[in-house]
Amino acid sequence: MSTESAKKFNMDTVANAAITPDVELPWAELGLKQNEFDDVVKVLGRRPTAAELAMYSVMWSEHCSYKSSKNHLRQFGEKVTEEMKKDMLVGIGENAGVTNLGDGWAVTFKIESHNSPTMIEPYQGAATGIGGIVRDIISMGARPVAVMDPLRFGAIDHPDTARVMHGAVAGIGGYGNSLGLPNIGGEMVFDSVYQGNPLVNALAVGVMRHEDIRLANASGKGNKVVLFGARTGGDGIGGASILSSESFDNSKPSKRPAVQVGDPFAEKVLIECCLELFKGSLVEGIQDLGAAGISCATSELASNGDGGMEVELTSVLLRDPTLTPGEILMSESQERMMAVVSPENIAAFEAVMEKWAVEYSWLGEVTDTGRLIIKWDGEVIVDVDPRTVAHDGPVYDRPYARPEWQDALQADTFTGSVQDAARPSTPEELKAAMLELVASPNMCSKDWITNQYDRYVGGNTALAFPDDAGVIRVDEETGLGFAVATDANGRYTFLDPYHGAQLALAEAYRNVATSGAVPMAVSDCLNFGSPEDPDVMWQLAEAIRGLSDACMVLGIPVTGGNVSLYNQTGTTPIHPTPVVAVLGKFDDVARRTPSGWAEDGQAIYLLGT
Amino acid sequence: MSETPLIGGATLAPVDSRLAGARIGVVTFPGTLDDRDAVRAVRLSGATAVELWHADTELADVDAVIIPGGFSYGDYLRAGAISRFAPLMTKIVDAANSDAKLPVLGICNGFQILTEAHLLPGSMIKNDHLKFLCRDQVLRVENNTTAWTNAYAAGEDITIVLKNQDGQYIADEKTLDALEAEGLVAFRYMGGNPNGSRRDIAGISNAAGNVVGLMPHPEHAVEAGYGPGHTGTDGLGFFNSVLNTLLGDK
Amino acid sequence: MPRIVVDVMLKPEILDPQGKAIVGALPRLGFTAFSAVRQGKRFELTVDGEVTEEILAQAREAAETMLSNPVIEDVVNVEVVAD
Amino acid sequence: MPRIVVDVMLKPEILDPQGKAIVGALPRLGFTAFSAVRQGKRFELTVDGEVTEEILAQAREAAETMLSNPVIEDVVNVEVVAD
Ligand SMILES: Nc1ncnc2c1ncn2[C@@H]1O[C@H](COP(=O)(O)OP(=O)(O)O)[C@@H](O)[C@H]1O
Repeated sequence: MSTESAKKFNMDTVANAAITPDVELPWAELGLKQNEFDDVVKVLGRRPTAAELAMYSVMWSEHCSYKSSKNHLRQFGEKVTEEMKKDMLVGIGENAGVTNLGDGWAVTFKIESHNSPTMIEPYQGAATGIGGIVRDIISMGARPVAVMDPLRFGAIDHPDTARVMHGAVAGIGGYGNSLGLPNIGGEMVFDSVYQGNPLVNALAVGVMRHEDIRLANASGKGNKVVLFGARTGGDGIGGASILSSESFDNSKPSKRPAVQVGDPFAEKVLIECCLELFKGSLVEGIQDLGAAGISCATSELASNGDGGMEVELTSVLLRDPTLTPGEILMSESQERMMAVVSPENIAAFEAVMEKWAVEYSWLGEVTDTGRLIIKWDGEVIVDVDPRTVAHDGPVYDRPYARPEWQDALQADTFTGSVQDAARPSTPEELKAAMLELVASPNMCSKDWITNQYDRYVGGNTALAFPDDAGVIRVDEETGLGFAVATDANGRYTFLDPYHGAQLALAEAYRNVATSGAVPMAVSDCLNFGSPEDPDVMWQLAEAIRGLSDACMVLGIPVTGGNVSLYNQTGTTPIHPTPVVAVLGKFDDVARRTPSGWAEDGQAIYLLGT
Repeated sequence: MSETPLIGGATLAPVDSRLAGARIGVVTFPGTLDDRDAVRAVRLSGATAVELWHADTELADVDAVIIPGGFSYGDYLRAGAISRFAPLMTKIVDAANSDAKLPVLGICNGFQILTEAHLLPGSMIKNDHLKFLCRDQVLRVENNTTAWTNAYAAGEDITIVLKNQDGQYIADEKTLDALEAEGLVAFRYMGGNPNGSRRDIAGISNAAGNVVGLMPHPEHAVEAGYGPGHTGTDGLGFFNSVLNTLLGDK
Repeated sequence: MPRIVVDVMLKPEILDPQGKAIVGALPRLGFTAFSAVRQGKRFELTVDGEVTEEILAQAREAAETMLSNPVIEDVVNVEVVAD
Repeated sequence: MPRIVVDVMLKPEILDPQGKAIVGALPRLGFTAFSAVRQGKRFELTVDGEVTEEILAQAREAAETMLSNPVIEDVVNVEVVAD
């Protein structure tokens, strides 16, 4: 189709790469290290083409490959017993974990970060964070039913905090409300350590029948690969214009936006459209497009499948016709999905697209070659083993050590409510301390935020703010449902990463339990500074060790999560902030317990130590 | 600790074949969000919910229509602006204006669509505080003679859910005066105006009383445990009202 | 490619909440010269090829029927910009 | 009273969901002449008295710093309209 635009580039084909081994490639600008680039050359047995370089550079980034955390994250998979796994239908590794709710129902949930996009453009950064996590949930075959948003901002009186916070909250509301997903909880912490690195974590929950679970894999030779949803634009590839080296003519690449603008309406339509596809069993495999866009979707679908895949990149519908192949492969344009459809379902698939007025294009098909082949106007520009892109990225054993200052930090005790004051002793002092506490930005009412979120849509919200956990009914007949709570305490974790992470888990676990649910599964978002700093790496290693140990003790598995590193300004990292989400189950949500006193005269007990 | 569940199950209204015979259409546009809630509300009232799609060209013999809330077409351009041109909307407008006076209820985005379609006067602009606002909202029933309000007492206060960003009702003074004079203000906000709406107007009706639009959401207040204050079911009156109308009880 | 610009503003008698917020915020940033602000919409419609009278008429009609709501808004401008 | 008009559009490379929805809806109403639509903002700033160079400079600065979000938007026009 777009052979016209195809001609505009003088392609760096695989054939060309084979005969021009010495062409300089901008691997460093794309974030690859020398050893990583050397690995790419070794894997391919030749230099990568510009398009291949684009794919490896995004897929081997920290964000997509978990290269610094992988060795530690293994513990989540290792420290589990058979008993812990009994309700786990899909574990770590897929887009989101799936837990058995009973009666043929399953629930999937996951938490992710959208921290740095929010710093740059708070509204859109936070909004697209919701959009991204919701697509993860859809791609499991589920109907998304709720979202949550643990947030961390800088000091409440810093001038930039208002910009970030107002924008982020409006963006989360703007996107989530438009999707018809009740927001059932979150957190809000102000602390100057997050001034330059606010944390916007987004959690989504979805439900499905067991038979509807979908996995991201491309199987069955001859099945067709389709891209649907929004058109592909230059979003999120700001740095990739250096890939202009892949076109050897003089036409300057157009400006590439550094931020993405979300289109919640497009995503809402995409949700309904996907659910209709699932209902008709019209897709064999499906994958959302998030960071790393088509690079990620094609390589993951292909490497999780049993064969290979061949696609024609000029078939991708573009918003910006000047995009180069590498840019198309890297684009992070929102609101897109990729699916594998068997030939007999093509007509039915297209009918669903037409009904919802969703654009789509057929890109290629599943093969049995074991290779991922991407062509540009018939010329091969990518020819790789998809596993090497999606799964066999670099893994680092980064050095870590307990910081020298940790002892001093722990020895620095805090004595009173007002800094440097003594412990309150008189009733008046106690009262003043109490008032100071409840009025503090981190303890006060969160209404300003929660009033901007729709908690009623769907008609199944049994608990939301100000309760300790959000509770959603899944089945109207039986009252089957779930509870979710998220918690984290950066200051505790800074003082003691091992126990701090455990405290976060324990708090979320308690919040779910006190709502009346039985805790079942954990998802976590590990927000840390640079893994190249041994102090930070120690915090990360300790937090993961603590969390995985505590999961063993509590008997609930981690089913998925996300790691967000490099949250630091200069050499100053944020406090280590592992946000932990716990999911629990209700046989009947009618039995859920709201927090707060319900009636006069009830007795008050304090339980525990 | 009492053993009583704190919230009830999805208790259906007593089965009454006359009620079940009433077919209430619920329209879905791309971007509609509260259609499933509206369907549930219809079901809980005992009537039969009929799902309608914006691109349909027939009204499927429904006896009444609900245009539910949401962000049809993302609220892009203006809330309701694009939906108003849907094929089904032409049918709905004709049927509402016909002698049969099809009862039509527009909730939130549905209200916005009805004003864009000129079935109801005035329009909605951004809330005066410019933010999305979700809260439990007390309304006074000002007119209990419409197809959708006759189950309430005149002057009754009800609590349902308010949630919107473009909820500020505006119209010129002449229109507002006429609405007041003819008793077409159906609901007024109590306990503080949440969005700057002129004269605290939360909902209005047409002169015939068959078309009603309001910003707050009765369909989110029909089942104990899932509505305002964990117990509120004040929204059920809307659906009972239209059944009264259809069955000729009022 | 030529574009047709359509400008739509809220009718003068309607209070504009966004404009009001802006006029309140401007002085805080030192912009003290403005006594009122109104926020409206600007649409750019791209035409492939020449803008004929017929196309301009289409734009005018679209402006009145869809791009604006005559109950609250005025179309203040419809013009061709070439570039 | 003189007014200064400020026009702000999303940068061309940024997705405009509203424009996209509008261009999809126009043909359904028979408006088939337009291949793309972008929706932006038009601000009218009222000045009490004469529009001096200094006031125009204020408007330009306000346009860049407050009326537009330079990360995603461009100020495409700042001009005085008298009426
Ligand atoms: N960013 C947010 N988004 C949604 N809900 C939030 C957010 N922040 C706080 N909440 C909700 O507000 C309520 C009070 O929060 P918080 O004071 O953190 O509770 P607690 O201290 O009891 O854990 C909870 O229901 C929580 O889920």
